[in-house]
Amino acid sequence: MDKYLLIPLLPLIAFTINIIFGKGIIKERAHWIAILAVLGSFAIAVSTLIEVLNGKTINYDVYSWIVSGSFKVTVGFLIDQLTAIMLIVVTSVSLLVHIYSVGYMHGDKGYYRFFAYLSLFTFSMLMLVMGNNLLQLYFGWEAVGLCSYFLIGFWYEKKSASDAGKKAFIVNRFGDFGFGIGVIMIFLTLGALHYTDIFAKVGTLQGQTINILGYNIDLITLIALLLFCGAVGKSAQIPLHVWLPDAMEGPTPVSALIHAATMVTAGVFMVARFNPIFSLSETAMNVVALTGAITSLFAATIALVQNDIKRIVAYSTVSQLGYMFLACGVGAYGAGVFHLYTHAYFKALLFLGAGSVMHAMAGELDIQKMGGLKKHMPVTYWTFLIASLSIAGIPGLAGFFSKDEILWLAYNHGTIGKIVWLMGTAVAALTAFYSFRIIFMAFHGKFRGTHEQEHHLHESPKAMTIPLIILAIGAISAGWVGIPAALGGSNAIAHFFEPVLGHPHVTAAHEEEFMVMSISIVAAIGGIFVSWIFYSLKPEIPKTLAAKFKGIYTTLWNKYYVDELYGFIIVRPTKWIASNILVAVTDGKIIEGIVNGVPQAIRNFGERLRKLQTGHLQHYAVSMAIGLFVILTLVLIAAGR
Amino acid sequence: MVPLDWYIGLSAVIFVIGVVGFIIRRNILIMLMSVELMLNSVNISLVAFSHYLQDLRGQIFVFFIITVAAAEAAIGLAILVALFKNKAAVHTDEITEMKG
Amino acid sequence: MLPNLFFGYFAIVMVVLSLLIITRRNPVHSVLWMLVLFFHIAGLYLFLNAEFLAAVQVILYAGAILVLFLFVIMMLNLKEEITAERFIGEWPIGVALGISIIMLVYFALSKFIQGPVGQYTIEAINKETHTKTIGRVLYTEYLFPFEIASLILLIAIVGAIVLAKKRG
Amino acid sequence: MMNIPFPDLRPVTPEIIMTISATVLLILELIFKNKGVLAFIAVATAAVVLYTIPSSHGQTFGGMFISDTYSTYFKLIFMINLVLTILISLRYIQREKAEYGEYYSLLLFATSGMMLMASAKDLIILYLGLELMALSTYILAGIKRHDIKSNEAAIKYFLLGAFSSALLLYGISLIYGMTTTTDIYKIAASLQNSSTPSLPLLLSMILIAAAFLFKIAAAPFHMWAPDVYEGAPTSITAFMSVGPKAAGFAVIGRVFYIAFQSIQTDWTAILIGVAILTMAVGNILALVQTNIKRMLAYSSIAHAGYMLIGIIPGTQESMSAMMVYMLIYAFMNIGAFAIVILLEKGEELSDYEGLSKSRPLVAALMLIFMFSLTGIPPTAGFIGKFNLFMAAIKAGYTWLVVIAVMFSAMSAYYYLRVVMNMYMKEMKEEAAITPSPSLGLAILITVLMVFVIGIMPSVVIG
Repeated sequence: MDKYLLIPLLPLIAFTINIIFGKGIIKERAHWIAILAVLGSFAIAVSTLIEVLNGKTINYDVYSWIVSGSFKVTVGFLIDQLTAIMLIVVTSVSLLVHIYSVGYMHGDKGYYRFFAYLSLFTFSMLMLVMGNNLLQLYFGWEAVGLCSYFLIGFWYEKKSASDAGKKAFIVNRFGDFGFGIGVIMIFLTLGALHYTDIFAKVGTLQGQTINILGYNIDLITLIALLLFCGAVGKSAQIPLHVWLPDAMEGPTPVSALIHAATMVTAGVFMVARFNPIFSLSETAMNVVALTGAITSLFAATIALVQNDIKRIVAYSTVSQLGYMFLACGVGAYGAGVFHLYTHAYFKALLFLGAGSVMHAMAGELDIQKMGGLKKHMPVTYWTFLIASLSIAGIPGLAGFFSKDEILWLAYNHGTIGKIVWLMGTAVAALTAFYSFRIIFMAFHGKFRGTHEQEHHLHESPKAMTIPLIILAIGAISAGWVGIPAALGGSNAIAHFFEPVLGHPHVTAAHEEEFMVMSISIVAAIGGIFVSWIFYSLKPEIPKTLAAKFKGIYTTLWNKYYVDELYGFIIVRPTKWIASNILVAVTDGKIIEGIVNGVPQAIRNFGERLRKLQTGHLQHYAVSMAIGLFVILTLVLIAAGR
Repeated sequence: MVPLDWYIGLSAVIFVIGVVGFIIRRNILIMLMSVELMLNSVNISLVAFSHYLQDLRGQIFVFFIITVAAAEAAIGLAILVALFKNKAAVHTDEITEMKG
Repeated sequence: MLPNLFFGYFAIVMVVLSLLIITRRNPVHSVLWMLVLFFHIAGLYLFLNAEFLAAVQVILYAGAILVLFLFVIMMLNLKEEITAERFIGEWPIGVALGISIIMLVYFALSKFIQGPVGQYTIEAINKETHTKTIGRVLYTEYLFPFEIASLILLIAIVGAIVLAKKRG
Repeated sequence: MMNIPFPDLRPVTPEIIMTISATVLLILELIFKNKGVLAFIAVATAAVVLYTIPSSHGQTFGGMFISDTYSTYFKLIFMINLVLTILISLRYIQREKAEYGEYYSLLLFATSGMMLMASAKDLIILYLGLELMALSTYILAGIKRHDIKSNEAAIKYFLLGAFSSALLLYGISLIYGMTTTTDIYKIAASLQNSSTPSLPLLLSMILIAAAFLFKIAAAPFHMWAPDVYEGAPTSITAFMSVGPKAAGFAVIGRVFYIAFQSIQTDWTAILIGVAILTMAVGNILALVQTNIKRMLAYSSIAHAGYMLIGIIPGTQESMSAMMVYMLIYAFMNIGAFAIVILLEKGEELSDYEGLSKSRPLVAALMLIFMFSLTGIPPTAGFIGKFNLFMAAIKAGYTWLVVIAVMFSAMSAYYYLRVVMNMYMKEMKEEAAITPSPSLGLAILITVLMVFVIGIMPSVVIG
């Protein structure tokens, strides 16, 4: 069998086995199947990466499902440099999260179901990144969304969890709607669904416009923005970011895998994959860059004041995703994907560390009730610290290289680039600050929780700490493939990506690069320092500041009131229309009015029609005779004329 | 010689009488007889065609139709007997358990 | 002229008998009128040089099928049957439908053109006798349908046993 | 004495094996107390017949019988139908106390009838095959003879069936009078010369069409179907909803395309009207049902409507799309009935409430069949519909396809209501099931085929 096919197939097989036999035969052994499958995928992914490193790219159709003219629905794989890296990210993080879950989900009554869903998610994500055509991308896109919905609402008895699942699903609908239209438009204008065909033909669209409501809109810009809509939804960018923090209601391994390392980065992957389209439209690029920069800054400021450990990390994810889009928007797709890759490790590590803390604290999430955890759970502490240093951008760690690459390339990208560079640097300082706020509040100082909790504090089991350690190694070293020339490296990853993603040509001198680098290092260290003063040295300062700048504080605390805003401008009017206008129209039957109105009308008709079926034999015979009579009359009249 | 059209007309009239009988009678037995009437009208026309077309196929067909009619009557009456054992009903409007 | 008169008699009697069959209140009367009708049909077959079929008509229809009907009628409660409603409520619709259909059929069949003439002329059949000709054709050309017909009779027996026989 | 050569029996070998086995079963029924043996023999017969079908191509009996790729394909469907029906019947007829040995014999006879219909080149064979099938099915529908519903189903099916075959005979007699032949191909040749369609020809075509449309349960000749499907034993309902329908389509294809080629525009117009009406009636009335067998009956009416869309354009592609649809329909429909049989109490829609809680696997299987019947990818039902509609669009019947798609969307409402009942409603009581190895095998085969065809359509297309 084809080895590339095995990569997604193994998790699918694991899913099938677990979902069918999980409840009866397998039960608590469900993780073995899932872990072995994803381990196999990982091994093949590594060997594939080696092949790609040796200059091989794979692009073929595995299977043609439906072929009808130019409408070809196929399953095919395109494995180039971009996909190879994504495969490593997805399979390695997934593998570690699987192992971690053995400890974390131990004793849960849906144990087998959880592993089945994880496998299904891994399969969908692999299909998404490996696809060589748009429909497969779309399939993977929807499938990961569905898995995310299942996993967020995994503890469906908990109302907040099932609500969060629904919210994620509905918010993503908005983005996917645009994405779907984008896919259809590509097929209609280019008549192709395979990437290679699309990219070969996309040049012909240049300069074409489409008339919408009297405005002439550049076709490529429109397509690019429609695709970006999908990315905004999936990668939780403004204004569709609201679902991601709520998604933390799901089990923590899910947050680490889906809502930090893999699924949410699908938007970045998609923009990078479609770089030949995006690069043709400057408007679209600017929109991407600004959306990314604004989201990044916006989410970072919210993260400053939150107290829920998972929420802080979630906003940090939104912020870092903004970074990646920022990179794509300035044409530095390679840097964006590089950041995606390093981010996967340190962010997964942060989530899993948070999960480990939660495990010890019996589900407590509020960092104000923690403190001094360092001595109780050293492994968690040290790995969490490494991740924080990495995300803060301390030189030598993974986060530093990727973040620096983005900032440097942004700096060199004209006016827009300078603006987003400034914002990015500010975000770097804020990131360092809020990351270390967790470190100082949760791990240092005195324990502030209940006695019972203190008594219960312990380091997590091996199944959980070993993935932490492995991820910590990743958080340190993942960036070493991208040491820039200015620091004596070769920036191997940028050259690796160049055939697929291109590389912006930068002529500026190394001195200038050192300057940019120093500024971000200063920002990072400054952030950490301020955090140390605020939360370790003089803990009263934050309270005074919060009291002094009450307006800003509450705004940030309430996440800029975005949820409330949506509640005000979307949910409330909808409800108002529903309860006032529709009730008036439909006599208090809102749901019947909208959803069941037409079916109800048909049903009523059916009920009447049903009366004709009297059960009386003669009536059936009469109906046959009438049918015969009518047909005879019509045909004979038509022929007799 | 009698024109072929006369036979066709006779057969058509008896056929339609059979149809009407089938449609309007409540008694299942009479409905069955009406079906026999329809089959016989077909037989008449087939034999007439056979005669006028100087071809035996029609008569052979009639032979088979009579065979099938016998089988049909046997099975139909058997079903009726089975029904009658459960519910003493021979009228179609009494067997409307299933409808809608 | 004489054949036409002969046909006219048969035609009128057969139509009247048919009408009687479908309108009689007592099923026994219907069966008896049907018996008369079958004899007339047999007569018509003779008239059309189909002696064998005429015999089969009498033996099978009159002798077997109608007797079967009579057996079943014996199960009915005839007293109640005679007082019960004969027709369904909507019978005028049925009759109107019948009249319309016969008009349409008449309209269509008025343009009837018969097909090409075959090889079995009356003389040819008479030379070999009708029964023998039929038998020969049936066992050679129509052997296959003949076998199928035998299967149909077999399942009729099976069906009657399955449905009507008393079993534990 | 004339010397008559013995007819070539090779083309009819499958039918001969089938009928001999059916007859032998009647005798064995007296010997074996365990009726499972009979079922096994019946399945083995089907396997042997399936093996002999491909090598049986040719004509025989003076060209009355033809075995070609067309008939082969339909015979394949009949065999699938037969085997699956036997598998789902075994335990069920025990449970329903209708375990007569004749049951299997009659199934084989009915299937022989269908095979004869698919292979008939002569209208006499067609008629006799149809009667062989119909008479066996009447008995099977009424085989639960102590059950009033079964009696009622049988009597309704029988009377209306006899009525429709009388219509068929009248049509055939007129055709015979016009052409002096009953051979389908010779009829075509004889009618080729006339430039304008004659009224008697149209009349006979309509009468024949009415009888065939009755067999496939197309409106307005469909009204027997819901009552008969509801009343008949469920295994027989599954059998009837596929076999006679496929046989009906087989003869429609052959008789209309060949014998009535000269009046194609006329019968196409009729079939378009009938198809639309059939889809409308089937889908609208299925919406309001509370009995699942009845709902599936209306759904089968609706599916007949879709399949008529394959007949209408008359292209090679659309015909084969119709045949593929029939095959797919056989799997998904019998699969759904198998689940109905599996449940001890499964005839009412309310019996499915909360099934996912008490019997998650059964619920999941039912969900797959409902998805497939709706036509949701990646199930076979989607492939069937896609293929059928594409063929019709290519032949220029886009507007008809639009109507069909609308009705098909409507069908989601009632199929998914079963799913809703299973997954969204609270469980009332633990659902009892009567599993058996054979029933499990039938469900396994159907669900596998639903997925295999859905994922690899090339196994059936092309």
